[in-house]
Amino acid sequence: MSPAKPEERLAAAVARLILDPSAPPARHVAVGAASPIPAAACYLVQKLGHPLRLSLLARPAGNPFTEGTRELFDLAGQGRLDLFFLGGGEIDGQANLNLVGTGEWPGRAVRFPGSFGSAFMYMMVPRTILFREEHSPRVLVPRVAHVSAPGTSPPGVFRRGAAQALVTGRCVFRFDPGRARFSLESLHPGETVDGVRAATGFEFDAGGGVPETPEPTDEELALLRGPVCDEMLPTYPEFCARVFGRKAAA
Amino acid sequence: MSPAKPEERLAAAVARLILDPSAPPARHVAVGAASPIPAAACYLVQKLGHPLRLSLLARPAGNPFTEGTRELFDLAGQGRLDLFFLGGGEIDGQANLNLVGTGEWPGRAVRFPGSFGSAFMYMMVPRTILFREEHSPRVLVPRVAHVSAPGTSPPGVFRRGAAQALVTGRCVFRFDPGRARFSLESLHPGETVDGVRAATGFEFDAGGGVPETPEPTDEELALLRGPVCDEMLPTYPEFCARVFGRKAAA
Amino acid sequence: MDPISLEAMAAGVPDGAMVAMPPDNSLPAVALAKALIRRGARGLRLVGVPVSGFATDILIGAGCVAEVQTSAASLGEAGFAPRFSAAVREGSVRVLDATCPAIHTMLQASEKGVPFMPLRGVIGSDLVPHRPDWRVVPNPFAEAGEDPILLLPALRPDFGAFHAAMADSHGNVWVGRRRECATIAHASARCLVTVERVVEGDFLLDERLAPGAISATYVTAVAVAERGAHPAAMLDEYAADPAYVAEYARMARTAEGFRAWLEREALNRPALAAE
Amino acid sequence: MDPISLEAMAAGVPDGAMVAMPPDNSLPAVALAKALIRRGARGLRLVGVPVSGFATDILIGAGCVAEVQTSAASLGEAGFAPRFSAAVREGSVRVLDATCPAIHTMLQASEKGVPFMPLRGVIGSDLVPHRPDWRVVPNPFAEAGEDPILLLPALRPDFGAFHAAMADSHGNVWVGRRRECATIAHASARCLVTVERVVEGDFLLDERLAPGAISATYVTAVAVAERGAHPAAMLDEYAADPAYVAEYARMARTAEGFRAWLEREALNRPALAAE
Repeated sequence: MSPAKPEERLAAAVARLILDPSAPPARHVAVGAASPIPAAACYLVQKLGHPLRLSLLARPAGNPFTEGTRELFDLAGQGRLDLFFLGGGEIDGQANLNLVGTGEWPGRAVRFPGSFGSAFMYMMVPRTILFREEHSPRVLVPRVAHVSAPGTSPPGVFRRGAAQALVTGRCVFRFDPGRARFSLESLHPGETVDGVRAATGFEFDAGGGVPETPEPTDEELALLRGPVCDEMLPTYPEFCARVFGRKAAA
Repeated sequence: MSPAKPEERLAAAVARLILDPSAPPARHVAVGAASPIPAAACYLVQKLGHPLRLSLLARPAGNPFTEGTRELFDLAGQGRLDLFFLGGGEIDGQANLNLVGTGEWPGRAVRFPGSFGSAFMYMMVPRTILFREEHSPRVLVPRVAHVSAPGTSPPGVFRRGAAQALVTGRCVFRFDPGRARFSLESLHPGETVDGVRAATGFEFDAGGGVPETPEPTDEELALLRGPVCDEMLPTYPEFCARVFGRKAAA
Repeated sequence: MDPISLEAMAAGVPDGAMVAMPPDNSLPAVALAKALIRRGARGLRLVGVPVSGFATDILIGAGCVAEVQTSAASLGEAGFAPRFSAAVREGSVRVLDATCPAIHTMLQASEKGVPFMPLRGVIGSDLVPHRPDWRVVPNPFAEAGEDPILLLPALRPDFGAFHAAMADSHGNVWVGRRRECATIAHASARCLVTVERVVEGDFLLDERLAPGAISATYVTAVAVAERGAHPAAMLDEYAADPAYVAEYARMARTAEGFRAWLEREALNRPALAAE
Repeated sequence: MDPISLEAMAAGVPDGAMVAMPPDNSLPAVALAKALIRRGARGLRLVGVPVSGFATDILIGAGCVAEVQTSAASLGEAGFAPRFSAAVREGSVRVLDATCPAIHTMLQASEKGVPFMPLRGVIGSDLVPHRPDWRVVPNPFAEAGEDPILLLPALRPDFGAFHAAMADSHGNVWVGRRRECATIAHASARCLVTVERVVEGDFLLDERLAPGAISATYVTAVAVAERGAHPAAMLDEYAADPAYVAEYARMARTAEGFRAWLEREALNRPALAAE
């Protein structure tokens, strides 16, 4: 088995978070359009033999929804969606997400695409895994310029859950919604606590001896490169070609 | 042309009310399941050459709705439905409708089926034609035992319209929502003002020389017995057999 | 998702459960209602979406029902629902009267995951004072004056139950344009679907079938019940059976007549698929 | 209902109109957007349902747009929407930011004929203070405490516009599972539908086609525009054209590049059906 690529390591790390027995159960997960690594993680969980209903919003055929786009949000509103993935142009130390932009509202300096469903999904789904490959002070900021979706809510505001973790190209952070603070859970190969601190705009906790993010097992790598890639090919052809070296059949 | 049957006369009278130029325009009319005479009136209006979109709720094929039963009510909510028909187990002189029952709520003496959509449709549709063949003090009461749908609403309560008229087996009443009172518009053949007063539990106005309800014209009768009956056969086979002497093809 | 038997499906509905059902023009699960009668269900709280028909009347007659929330109960052409009417007269069933769009709205609120939803109209109807769970409030968006508007609470039945044309290998079911069944499925905690047949494949992969499908996400169990909507119609597959309903209406005028009908048509005749 | 030409359809949209459009994954009326550019539309207020894509970006670039209400604007794989981003930077277009379920909810309120509808979540987002038309109120059904909840006003666009697979002889259109197009049609005062083709018959008479159809009741006009959703996909009939979008994204990085693209792809190339 050739060594894991960074994308494969991230997918395996996300899969472990999905399977975390201390988190609320994940029976139904939805994955947005621009998220090949979270999608790979979900398929990996399935191929490892765990039952998981996966609603892949970008899947051109077999989209599970028959009531139009609103059905995803209704599903979350009903409490039927257990886990969702979110990112952000900016993410801060309280897990607030900015998908709007920087500078004067609505993003006069740099405009990001917009909030999508984040302001709703982040609060209605019991678990969110934050995922952003770019790990830089530009993205991980002390305080987001604008809040698309708040990381925590005051008591009395209806909210079903919060971020479980933030996975970046350098590390995995756990989020504690009670303290509204991240702590470093594991470092990807080659990363150091000091290096991560330098690349992170927000403060976070780091105990002694932060472990390295586990490498994918041979079984996981074989699944990723085989049946997971098979599932992903129609939806993420470029990703499969780049990471797994596979092209869709003509 | 053989003489008009009572059902044909009623259908023609309702058609004239639909076409009343002094009333808000009727471009889209919906007719409930148990209303063959109002349905015949609507088809007659169409066959007379007037454009009229007709949503026949009981039509087994060609039901216009594709979002389920709620679409009729949404359509009315949007203001896209111009005219609806309602009846009632009791109707009073203020045009209040009782579809619930008599005696202690919810109808411990006589239970009617229930309010259906009346509490909404009566207020959301610009025009309602009340239709009830039985004209007796049992049905036309001074005050309904229970209000399924109010005939008028106080200022400030959102309401798009009210009853235009009440058509019974004996006569046509006009309704004036400003005064919340019926007035006798025409008497069917053989009826008198005194006879109608005796059969009506509520008070109403009657000017001098109340005219007779016009007989259907030969053209109207020909349309009713021909193309109108053709349209109605699949939905109202018993009505067509009884009134027009026609049976559906096997 | 493997189909279960009709009797197993009925056994999974506990006494006292709130069950939402479509009426006779919209794929009622009549075979399931008969199975519930055979299992001796008690204390059911039925919701007519938005009205009630044949299935509700036989469940009431068989003593399975404690409460009916509905906008009307009727056998259509065959007239008033006889066992419902008798139960109201006797006060043996609690009736929560509503109006059609209010039932839809309460289910839509549940579908959307909000605690309430507004509805125009209805104000001035005696339905409102008899529904202490309904509120009339000033419209917060009114520019001038009070503009009262009705707010309806979300209704989340324990079970939704209806009869679909077919299920596929994945447990997706196909109801065509009867989309109120989808609302029932979305709004209910669990959803029981009887079907005419199970077919191979995946409705959601077929652009022609997907619009009339309900995803297995919402479906708790599927049971095969051929002609499971009878005497109601099944889309274009079979027509309604008005003679059967008329005979029922005649026999069910009395408690004894109903009992005889029940013996013949439900108790001694389990559905084929359940044997 | 006889189809009209694409140019006549575009001519019927007055300057300043509010137009609701689905995004690139849901049958956008791209050919109509190009026709609106050719007719020199000005001051349009676009609503992305619930987000905006290619059609919105080209309309902004061509100077047709005064306001965009949307939950996001993006070209998907091809990245940020370049003319949208430039317009935000320059402040030349008013942006009303929303979040996807809020757009759906505002249209559902209009569909239902109510002045507002509630939505969970969103509280604590900076979207709320930037939307003075949104209200946060105490949940009237809360048993204890305030339980703040967001109320969203009904949104009734002047026009809805999308591209359907086909229309029938009666003006019914078929969009399959893309039911957000139905919400757009129901919520908008008028609805313009481009189609690949017009077919004989009546979708509403066919139990298989009816669930994916939208009744002519809601359709103001139909125009034939073959490949009218291109470069977006059209259900299973044609795939998206990512190369076309990528080239657009490249050229539209600058105003000059966009101009050149527009000359080539919209101004000098009216749709076949319009000739």
